[in-house]
Amino acid sequence: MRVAVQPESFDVGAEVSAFSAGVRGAGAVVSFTGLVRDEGGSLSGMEIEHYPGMTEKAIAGIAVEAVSRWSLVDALVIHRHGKLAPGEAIMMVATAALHRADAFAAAEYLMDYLKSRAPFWKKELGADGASWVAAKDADEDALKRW
Amino acid sequence: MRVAVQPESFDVGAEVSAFSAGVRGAGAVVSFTGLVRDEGGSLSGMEIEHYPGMTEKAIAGIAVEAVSRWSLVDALVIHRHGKLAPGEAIMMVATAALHRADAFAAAEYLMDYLKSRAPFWKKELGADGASWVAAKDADEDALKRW
Amino acid sequence: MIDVLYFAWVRERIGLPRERIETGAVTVADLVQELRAREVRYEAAFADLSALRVALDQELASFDAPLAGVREVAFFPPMTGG
Amino acid sequence: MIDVLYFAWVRERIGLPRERIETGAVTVADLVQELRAREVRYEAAFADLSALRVALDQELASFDAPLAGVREVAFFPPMTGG
Repeated sequence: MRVAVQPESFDVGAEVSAFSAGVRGAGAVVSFTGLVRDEGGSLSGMEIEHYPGMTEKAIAGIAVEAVSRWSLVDALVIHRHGKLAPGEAIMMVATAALHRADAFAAAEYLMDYLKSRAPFWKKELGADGASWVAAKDADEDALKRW
Repeated sequence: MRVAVQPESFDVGAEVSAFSAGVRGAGAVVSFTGLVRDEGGSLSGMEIEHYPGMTEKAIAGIAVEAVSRWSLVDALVIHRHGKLAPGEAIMMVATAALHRADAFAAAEYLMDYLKSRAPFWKKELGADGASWVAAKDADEDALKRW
Repeated sequence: MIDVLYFAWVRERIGLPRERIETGAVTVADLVQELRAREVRYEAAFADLSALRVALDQELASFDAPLAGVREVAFFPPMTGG
Repeated sequence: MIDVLYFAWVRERIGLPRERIETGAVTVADLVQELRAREVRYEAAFADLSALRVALDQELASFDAPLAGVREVAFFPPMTGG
Protein backbone atom coordinates (compact mmCIF):
# COMPACT_ATOMS: atom_id res chain seq x y z
CA MET A 1 0.00 0.00 0.00
CA ARG A 2 1.36 3.42 -0.91
CA VAL A 3 0.02 6.88 -0.09
CA ALA A 4 1.64 9.98 -1.60
CA VAL A 5 0.61 13.59 -0.98
CA GLN A 6 2.71 15.85 -3.16
CA PRO A 7 2.82 19.13 -5.09
CA GLU A 8 4.58 17.48 -8.04
CA SER A 9 2.71 16.15 -11.05
CA PHE A 10 2.76 12.39 -11.59
CA ASP A 11 2.57 10.07 -14.59
CA VAL A 12 -0.73 8.16 -14.36
CA GLY A 13 0.30 5.57 -16.95
CA ALA A 14 3.63 4.85 -15.28
CA GLU A 15 1.91 4.53 -11.90
CA VAL A 16 -0.71 2.11 -13.28
CA SER A 17 2.05 0.06 -14.96
CA ALA A 18 4.16 -0.16 -11.82
CA PHE A 19 1.13 -0.94 -9.67
CA SER A 20 -0.13 -3.69 -12.00
CA ALA A 21 3.33 -5.25 -12.26
CA GLY A 22 3.52 -5.57 -8.49
CA VAL A 23 0.24 -7.38 -7.83
CA ARG A 24 1.00 -10.94 -8.91
CA GLY A 25 -1.90 -13.16 -7.96
CA ALA A 26 -4.53 -10.48 -8.47
CA GLY A 27 -7.07 -10.88 -11.26
CA ALA A 28 -8.44 -7.34 -11.31
CA VAL A 29 -6.91 -3.87 -11.20
CA VAL A 30 -9.04 -0.72 -11.15
CA SER A 31 -7.68 2.80 -11.40
CA PHE A 32 -9.39 6.14 -11.05
CA THR A 33 -7.87 9.44 -12.09
CA GLY A 34 -9.36 12.83 -11.28
CA LEU A 35 -8.52 15.55 -13.81
CA VAL A 36 -8.88 19.32 -13.61
CA ARG A 37 -11.88 20.15 -15.81
CA ASP A 38 -11.74 23.26 -17.95
CA GLU A 39 -15.50 23.87 -17.76
CA GLY A 40 -15.62 24.80 -21.41
CA GLY A 41 -12.57 27.06 -21.16
CA SER A 42 -13.89 29.19 -18.26
CA LEU A 43 -11.37 27.76 -15.77
CA SER A 44 -7.71 28.67 -15.89
CA GLY A 45 -6.77 26.20 -13.18
CA MET A 46 -7.17 25.02 -9.64
CA GLU A 47 -5.38 25.52 -6.36
CA ILE A 48 -5.56 22.82 -3.72
CA GLU A 49 -4.90 23.54 -0.06
CA HIS A 50 -4.33 20.71 2.39
CA TYR A 51 -3.60 20.07 6.06
CA PRO A 52 -0.06 18.62 6.17
CA GLY A 53 0.16 15.74 8.59
CA MET A 54 -3.56 15.13 8.91
CA THR A 55 -3.89 14.52 5.16
CA GLU A 56 -1.45 11.61 5.12
CA LYS A 57 -2.99 10.11 8.27
CA ALA A 58 -6.55 10.43 7.01
CA ILE A 59 -5.74 8.86 3.62
CA ALA A 60 -3.77 6.03 5.18
CA GLY A 61 -6.71 5.28 7.48
CA ILE A 62 -9.12 5.18 4.54
CA ALA A 63 -6.79 2.99 2.49
CA VAL A 64 -6.17 0.52 5.33
CA GLU A 65 -9.93 0.16 5.77
CA ALA A 66 -10.41 -0.48 2.02
CA VAL A 67 -7.62 -3.09 1.91
CA SER A 68 -9.10 -4.97 4.84
CA ARG A 69 -12.75 -4.71 3.83
CA TRP A 70 -12.23 -5.99 0.27
CA SER A 71 -9.17 -8.20 0.89
CA LEU A 72 -7.16 -6.16 -1.58
CA VAL A 73 -3.84 -7.43 -2.87
CA ASP A 74 -2.69 -3.80 -2.93
CA ALA A 75 -3.90 -0.20 -2.99
CA LEU A 76 -2.38 3.11 -4.10
CA VAL A 77 -3.42 6.72 -3.49
CA ILE A 78 -1.63 9.76 -4.94
CA HIS A 79 -3.07 13.23 -4.31
CA ARG A 80 -1.56 16.54 -5.35
CA HIS A 81 -1.81 19.92 -3.69
CA GLY A 82 -0.83 23.38 -4.91
CA LYS A 83 -1.54 24.88 -8.31
CA LEU A 84 -2.82 22.74 -11.22
CA ALA A 85 -3.69 23.54 -14.84
CA PRO A 86 -6.78 22.25 -16.70
CA GLY A 87 -6.29 18.67 -17.91
CA GLU A 88 -3.74 17.86 -15.21
CA ALA A 89 -4.25 14.86 -12.95
CA ILE A 90 -5.31 15.96 -9.46
CA MET A 91 -5.16 12.53 -7.91
CA MET A 92 -5.46 8.83 -8.56
CA VAL A 93 -6.30 5.65 -6.74
CA ALA A 94 -5.60 2.08 -7.81
CA THR A 95 -6.86 -1.15 -6.29
CA ALA A 96 -5.98 -4.78 -6.96
CA ALA A 97 -8.12 -7.73 -5.92
CA LEU A 98 -8.77 -11.33 -6.90
CA HIS A 99 -12.10 -10.44 -8.51
CA ARG A 100 -13.48 -7.38 -10.27
CA ALA A 101 -16.35 -6.60 -7.92
CA ASP A 102 -13.96 -6.09 -4.99
CA ALA A 103 -11.52 -3.96 -7.00
CA PHE A 104 -14.36 -1.71 -8.22
CA ALA A 105 -16.07 -1.39 -4.83
CA ALA A 106 -12.80 -0.56 -3.06
CA ALA A 107 -11.88 2.11 -5.64
CA GLU A 108 -15.31 3.74 -5.29
CA TYR A 109 -15.05 3.58 -1.51
CA LEU A 110 -11.62 5.25 -1.62
CA MET A 111 -12.96 8.01 -3.86
CA ASP A 112 -16.06 8.62 -1.77
CA TYR A 113 -13.99 8.94 1.40
CA LEU A 114 -11.21 11.01 -0.16
CA LYS A 115 -13.86 13.48 -1.39
CA SER A 116 -15.32 14.16 2.05
CA ARG A 117 -12.86 12.92 4.68
CA ALA A 118 -9.40 13.84 3.45
CA PRO A 119 -8.48 17.45 4.36
CA PHE A 120 -8.13 19.04 0.93
CA TRP A 121 -9.87 22.20 -0.23
CA LYS A 122 -10.15 23.11 -3.91
CA LYS A 123 -10.20 26.63 -5.23
CA GLU A 124 -11.18 27.19 -8.84
CA LEU A 125 -9.29 29.88 -10.69
CA GLY A 126 -11.42 31.51 -13.36
CA ALA A 127 -11.58 34.62 -15.49
CA ASP A 128 -13.80 36.30 -12.87
CA GLY A 129 -11.50 35.46 -9.98
CA ALA A 130 -11.07 32.54 -7.61
CA SER A 131 -13.73 30.68 -5.65
CA TRP A 132 -13.69 27.82 -3.17
CA VAL A 133 -15.41 24.69 -4.42
CA ALA A 134 -18.39 23.93 -2.18
CA ALA A 135 -18.82 20.41 -0.85
CA LYS A 136 -21.86 18.69 -2.37
CA ASP A 137 -24.58 17.08 -0.29
CA ALA A 138 -24.38 14.19 -2.76
CA ASP A 139 -20.75 13.59 -1.73
CA GLU A 140 -21.69 13.37 1.93
CA ASP A 141 -24.65 11.14 1.05
CA ALA A 142 -22.36 8.85 -0.97
CA LEU A 143 -20.69 7.75 2.29
CA LYS A 144 -23.93 6.25 3.57
CA ARG A 145 -23.81 3.36 1.12
CA TRP A 146 -20.72 1.87 2.74
CA MET B 1 -14.06 5.22 -28.86
CA ARG B 2 -11.63 2.44 -29.70
CA VAL B 3 -12.15 -1.33 -29.67
CA ALA B 4 -9.21 -3.67 -30.24
CA VAL B 5 -9.34 -7.48 -30.33
CA GLN B 6 -5.83 -8.80 -30.71
CA PRO B 7 -3.46 -11.68 -29.89
CA GLU B 8 -0.62 -9.27 -29.04
CA SER B 9 0.09 -8.13 -25.51
CA PHE B 10 -0.48 -4.45 -24.74
CA ASP B 11 0.99 -1.91 -22.32
CA VAL B 12 -1.72 -1.00 -19.81
CA GLY B 13 0.13 2.08 -18.55
CA ALA B 14 0.78 3.44 -22.03
CA GLU B 15 -2.88 2.88 -22.95
CA VAL B 16 -4.12 4.66 -19.81
CA SER B 17 -1.72 7.56 -20.50
CA ALA B 18 -2.79 7.96 -24.10
CA PHE B 19 -6.46 7.63 -23.21
CA SER B 20 -6.25 10.22 -20.39
CA ALA B 21 -4.33 12.65 -22.59
CA GLY B 22 -7.09 12.56 -25.18
CA VAL B 23 -10.07 13.32 -22.97
CA ARG B 24 -9.75 17.07 -22.38
CA GLY B 25 -12.84 18.31 -20.60
CA ALA B 26 -13.38 15.10 -18.64
CA GLY B 27 -13.00 15.15 -14.87
CA ALA B 28 -12.87 11.40 -14.25
CA VAL B 29 -11.09 8.48 -15.89
CA VAL B 30 -11.60 4.90 -14.74
CA SER B 31 -9.63 1.92 -16.01
CA PHE B 32 -10.09 -1.76 -15.37
CA THR B 33 -7.48 -4.39 -16.22
CA GLY B 34 -8.10 -8.13 -16.07
CA LEU B 35 -4.99 -10.19 -15.32
CA VAL B 36 -4.35 -13.93 -15.63
CA ARG B 37 -4.34 -15.23 -12.05
CA ASP B 38 -1.84 -17.91 -11.13
CA GLU B 39 -4.15 -19.52 -8.53
CA GLY B 40 -1.27 -19.97 -6.14
CA GLY B 41 1.04 -21.34 -8.83
CA SER B 42 -1.37 -24.10 -10.03
CA LEU B 43 -2.02 -22.38 -13.37
CA SER B 44 0.56 -22.27 -16.12
CA GLY B 45 -1.53 -19.97 -18.29
CA MET B 46 -4.71 -19.40 -20.20
CA GLU B 47 -5.90 -19.82 -23.76
CA ILE B 48 -8.67 -17.60 -25.05
CA GLU B 49 -10.79 -18.56 -28.04
CA HIS B 50 -13.01 -16.03 -29.75
CA TYR B 51 -15.43 -15.66 -32.65
CA PRO B 52 -13.71 -13.37 -35.16
CA GLY B 53 -16.13 -10.83 -36.58
CA MET B 54 -18.83 -11.28 -33.97
CA THR B 55 -16.42 -10.32 -31.17
CA GLU B 56 -15.67 -6.89 -32.60
CA LYS B 57 -19.33 -6.23 -33.37
CA ALA B 58 -20.53 -7.34 -29.94
CA ILE B 59 -17.94 -5.21 -28.11
CA ALA B 60 -18.62 -2.16 -30.27
CA GLY B 61 -22.34 -2.51 -29.52
CA ILE B 62 -21.68 -2.70 -25.78
CA ALA B 63 -19.30 0.28 -25.88
CA VAL B 64 -21.68 2.45 -27.92
CA GLU B 65 -24.43 1.73 -25.38
CA ALA B 66 -22.12 2.68 -22.48
CA VAL B 67 -21.01 5.93 -24.15
CA SER B 68 -24.59 6.98 -24.76
CA ARG B 69 -26.04 5.89 -21.42
CA TRP B 70 -23.42 7.70 -19.31
CA SER B 71 -22.58 10.55 -21.72
CA LEU B 72 -18.95 9.42 -21.81
CA VAL B 73 -16.29 11.68 -23.25
CA ASP B 74 -14.56 8.53 -24.51
CA ALA B 75 -14.31 4.76 -24.01
CA LEU B 76 -11.67 2.14 -24.79
CA VAL B 77 -11.80 -1.66 -24.87
CA ILE B 78 -8.81 -3.92 -25.58
CA HIS B 79 -9.25 -7.70 -25.37
CA ARG B 80 -6.65 -10.33 -26.17
CA HIS B 81 -7.14 -13.84 -27.50
CA GLY B 82 -4.72 -16.73 -27.83
CA LYS B 83 -2.23 -17.94 -25.24
CA LEU B 84 -1.44 -15.87 -22.11
CA ALA B 85 0.89 -16.41 -19.16
CA PRO B 86 0.01 -15.78 -15.48
CA GLY B 87 0.25 -12.09 -14.63
CA GLU B 88 -0.36 -10.95 -18.21
CA ALA B 89 -3.17 -8.50 -18.96
CA ILE B 90 -6.11 -10.27 -20.62
CA MET B 91 -8.08 -7.14 -21.34
CA MET B 92 -8.76 -3.60 -20.25
CA VAL B 93 -11.47 -1.00 -20.45
CA ALA B 94 -11.19 2.73 -19.83
CA THR B 95 -13.97 5.29 -19.51
CA ALA B 96 -13.88 9.09 -19.27
CA ALA B 97 -16.76 11.21 -18.01
CA LEU B 98 -17.39 14.60 -16.44
CA HIS B 99 -18.01 13.05 -13.03
CA ARG B 100 -16.75 9.98 -11.22
CA ALA B 101 -20.08 8.17 -10.75
CA ASP B 102 -20.62 7.97 -14.52
CA ALA B 103 -17.07 6.83 -15.25
CA PHE B 104 -17.31 4.06 -12.62
CA ALA B 105 -20.80 2.90 -13.65
CA ALA B 106 -19.86 2.76 -17.34
CA ALA B 107 -16.68 0.77 -16.62
CA GLU B 108 -18.62 -1.74 -14.52
CA TYR B 109 -21.30 -2.00 -17.20
CA LEU B 110 -18.66 -2.66 -19.86
CA MET B 111 -17.09 -5.38 -17.71
CA ASP B 112 -20.41 -7.05 -16.89
CA TYR B 113 -21.38 -7.20 -20.55
CA LEU B 114 -17.95 -8.23 -21.83
CA LYS B 115 -18.03 -11.15 -19.36
CA SER B 116 -21.29 -12.61 -20.63
CA ARG B 117 -22.04 -11.10 -24.03
CA ALA B 118 -18.73 -10.92 -25.89
CA PRO B 119 -17.89 -14.24 -27.59
CA PHE B 120 -14.72 -15.24 -25.76
CA TRP B 121 -14.09 -18.57 -24.08
CA LYS B 122 -11.31 -19.06 -21.56
CA LYS B 123 -9.42 -22.29 -21.06
CA GLU B 124 -7.20 -22.62 -18.02
CA LEU B 125 -3.94 -24.48 -18.53
CA GLY B 126 -2.84 -26.26 -15.38
CA ALA B 127 -0.54 -29.01 -14.23
CA ASP B 128 -3.40 -31.55 -14.52
CA GLY B 129 -4.35 -30.47 -18.03
CA ALA B 130 -6.61 -27.88 -19.57
CA SER B 131 -10.19 -27.04 -18.66
CA TRP B 132 -12.77 -24.59 -19.99
CA VAL B 133 -13.75 -21.91 -17.51
CA ALA B 134 -17.45 -22.25 -16.70
CA ALA B 135 -19.65 -19.15 -16.84
CA LYS B 136 -20.86 -18.15 -13.40
CA ASP B 137 -24.52 -17.57 -12.56
CA ALA B 138 -23.34 -14.44 -10.74
CA ASP B 139 -22.01 -13.03 -14.03
CA GLU B 140 -25.37 -13.54 -15.74
CA ASP B 141 -27.14 -12.08 -12.69
CA ALA B 142 -24.83 -9.03 -12.80
CA LEU B 143 -26.50 -7.94 -16.05
CA LYS B 144 -29.85 -7.52 -14.32
CA ARG B 145 -28.72 -4.43 -12.44
CA TRP B 146 -28.40 -2.38 -15.62
CA MET C 1 -26.38 -24.05 -47.72
CA ILE C 2 -25.54 -22.67 -44.34
CA ASP C 3 -22.22 -22.22 -42.49
CA VAL C 4 -22.27 -23.82 -39.05
CA LEU C 5 -19.55 -22.79 -36.57
CA TYR C 6 -18.59 -24.43 -33.28
CA PHE C 7 -16.57 -22.87 -30.45
CA ALA C 8 -14.86 -23.98 -27.23
CA TRP C 9 -15.95 -27.41 -25.96
CA VAL C 10 -18.66 -27.66 -28.61
CA ARG C 11 -15.91 -27.47 -31.22
CA GLU C 12 -13.82 -30.01 -29.33
CA ARG C 13 -16.68 -32.50 -28.97
CA ILE C 14 -17.71 -32.28 -32.59
CA GLY C 15 -14.10 -32.26 -33.71
CA LEU C 16 -14.23 -29.42 -36.19
CA PRO C 17 -14.53 -25.62 -36.07
CA ARG C 18 -16.96 -25.16 -38.96
CA GLU C 19 -18.78 -26.93 -41.77
CA ARG C 20 -21.16 -26.13 -44.62
CA ILE C 21 -24.49 -27.88 -44.31
CA GLU C 22 -27.35 -28.45 -46.75
CA THR C 23 -30.45 -28.29 -44.60
CA GLY C 24 -34.20 -27.76 -44.80
CA ALA C 25 -34.42 -26.91 -41.08
CA VAL C 26 -36.92 -24.13 -40.40
CA THR C 27 -35.68 -23.16 -36.91
CA VAL C 28 -32.44 -23.47 -34.95
CA ALA C 29 -34.08 -26.26 -32.90
CA ASP C 30 -34.82 -28.19 -36.13
CA LEU C 31 -31.19 -27.85 -37.17
CA VAL C 32 -30.05 -29.11 -33.77
CA GLN C 33 -32.34 -32.19 -34.15
CA GLU C 34 -30.85 -32.86 -37.57
CA LEU C 35 -27.27 -32.59 -36.26
CA ARG C 36 -27.95 -34.76 -33.18
CA ALA C 37 -29.28 -37.51 -35.42
CA ARG C 38 -26.02 -37.58 -37.40
CA GLU C 39 -23.42 -39.07 -35.10
CA VAL C 40 -22.69 -39.69 -31.45
CA ARG C 41 -20.23 -36.73 -31.27
CA TYR C 42 -23.01 -34.34 -32.28
CA GLU C 43 -25.35 -36.05 -29.82
CA ALA C 44 -22.70 -35.42 -27.12
CA ALA C 45 -22.26 -31.77 -28.06
CA PHE C 46 -25.97 -30.99 -28.15
CA ALA C 47 -27.08 -33.17 -25.20
CA ASP C 48 -27.94 -30.21 -22.96
CA LEU C 49 -29.27 -27.20 -24.81
CA SER C 50 -29.42 -25.14 -21.58
CA ALA C 51 -25.60 -25.25 -21.62
CA LEU C 52 -25.48 -23.86 -25.15
CA ARG C 53 -25.90 -20.50 -26.83
CA VAL C 54 -26.55 -19.79 -30.49
CA ALA C 55 -25.76 -16.85 -32.74
CA LEU C 56 -27.36 -16.22 -36.15
CA ASP C 57 -25.23 -14.13 -38.49
CA GLN C 58 -23.15 -13.08 -35.45
CA GLU C 59 -26.08 -11.93 -33.29
CA LEU C 60 -27.22 -13.88 -30.23
CA ALA C 61 -30.53 -15.64 -30.88
CA SER C 62 -32.83 -18.22 -29.31
CA PHE C 63 -33.27 -21.86 -30.29
CA ASP C 64 -36.74 -21.23 -31.68
CA ALA C 65 -35.50 -18.49 -34.06
CA PRO C 66 -36.19 -19.09 -37.78
CA LEU C 67 -33.27 -19.85 -40.12
CA ALA C 68 -34.76 -18.18 -43.21
CA GLY C 69 -32.14 -15.94 -44.81
CA VAL C 70 -29.47 -16.86 -42.27
CA ARG C 71 -26.00 -17.56 -43.69
CA GLU C 72 -24.03 -18.34 -40.52
CA VAL C 73 -25.09 -20.25 -37.40
CA ALA C 74 -22.73 -20.59 -34.42
CA PHE C 75 -23.07 -22.86 -31.41
CA PHE C 76 -21.04 -22.30 -28.25
CA PRO C 77 -21.13 -22.50 -24.45
CA PRO C 78 -21.96 -19.41 -22.34
CA MET C 79 -19.29 -16.78 -22.95
CA THR C 80 -16.47 -16.12 -20.49
CA GLY C 81 -14.88 -12.88 -21.62
CA GLY C 82 -13.50 -10.04 -19.56
CA MET D 1 -1.45 26.94 25.19
CA ILE D 2 -3.06 25.43 22.15
CA ASP D 3 -2.26 25.68 18.42
CA VAL D 4 -5.24 26.80 16.37
CA LEU D 5 -5.12 26.25 12.59
CA TYR D 6 -7.40 27.66 9.91
CA PHE D 7 -7.82 26.39 6.35
CA ALA D 8 -9.45 27.53 3.10
CA TRP D 9 -11.98 30.37 3.48
CA VAL D 10 -11.77 30.19 7.27
CA ARG D 11 -8.08 31.05 6.95
CA GLU D 12 -8.87 33.81 4.47
CA ARG D 13 -11.57 35.40 6.65
CA ILE D 14 -9.46 35.33 9.78
CA GLY D 15 -6.39 36.40 7.85
CA LEU D 16 -3.87 33.96 9.24
CA PRO D 17 -3.15 30.24 8.92
CA ARG D 18 -2.39 29.49 12.57
CA GLU D 19 -1.90 31.03 15.99
CA ARG D 20 -1.06 29.96 19.54
CA ILE D 21 -3.82 30.69 22.01
CA GLU D 22 -3.94 30.78 25.78
CA THR D 23 -7.41 29.54 26.66
CA GLY D 24 -9.43 28.07 29.47
CA ALA D 25 -12.10 26.72 27.09
CA VAL D 26 -13.41 23.30 28.11
CA THR D 27 -14.94 22.30 24.76
CA VAL D 28 -14.49 23.25 21.12
CA ALA D 29 -17.76 25.22 21.32
CA ASP D 30 -16.34 27.23 24.23
CA LEU D 31 -13.23 28.01 22.21
CA VAL D 32 -15.38 29.12 19.28
CA GLN D 33 -17.32 31.49 21.59
CA GLU D 34 -14.06 32.93 22.84
CA LEU D 35 -12.74 33.47 19.29
CA ARG D 36 -16.01 35.00 18.02
CA ALA D 37 -15.90 37.55 20.83
CA ARG D 38 -12.45 38.71 19.76
CA GLU D 39 -12.93 40.58 16.49
CA VAL D 40 -15.33 40.90 13.60
CA ARG D 41 -13.15 38.76 11.30
CA TYR D 42 -13.51 35.83 13.75
CA GLU D 43 -17.22 36.54 14.04
CA ALA D 44 -17.42 36.34 10.23
CA ALA D 45 -15.47 33.08 10.07
CA PHE D 46 -17.52 31.34 12.77
CA ALA D 47 -20.94 32.79 11.92
CA ASP D 48 -22.37 29.47 10.70
CA LEU D 49 -21.01 26.43 12.52
CA SER D 50 -22.95 24.06 10.26
CA ALA D 51 -20.60 25.19 7.47
CA LEU D 52 -17.53 24.32 9.55
CA ARG D 53 -15.66 21.19 10.54
CA VAL D 54 -13.17 20.78 13.36
CA ALA D 55 -10.23 18.44 13.91
CA LEU D 56 -8.53 17.81 17.26
CA ASP D 57 -4.93 16.68 16.98
CA GLN D 58 -5.62 15.88 13.30
CA GLU D 59 -8.70 13.72 13.90
CA LEU D 60 -12.21 14.92 12.97
CA ALA D 61 -14.24 15.79 16.06
CA SER D 62 -17.51 17.43 17.02
CA PHE D 63 -18.01 20.91 18.45
CA ASP D 64 -18.98 19.54 21.86
CA ALA D 65 -15.73 17.56 22.16
CA PRO D 66 -13.56 18.39 25.22
CA LEU D 67 -10.22 20.16 24.71
CA ALA D 68 -8.42 18.54 27.65
CA GLY D 69 -5.02 17.30 26.50
CA VAL D 70 -5.49 18.60 22.95
CA ARG D 71 -2.48 20.37 21.42
CA GLU D 72 -3.80 21.26 17.98
CA VAL D 73 -7.27 22.43 16.92
CA ALA D 74 -8.10 23.04 13.26
CA PHE D 75 -11.15 24.76 11.78
CA PHE D 76 -12.08 24.39 8.11
CA PRO D 77 -15.00 24.09 5.68
CA PRO D 78 -16.27 20.66 4.52
CA MET D 79 -13.45 18.95 2.63
CA THR D 80 -13.36 18.79 -1.16
CA GLY D 81 -10.69 16.24 -1.98
CA GLY D 82 -10.60 13.64 -4.73
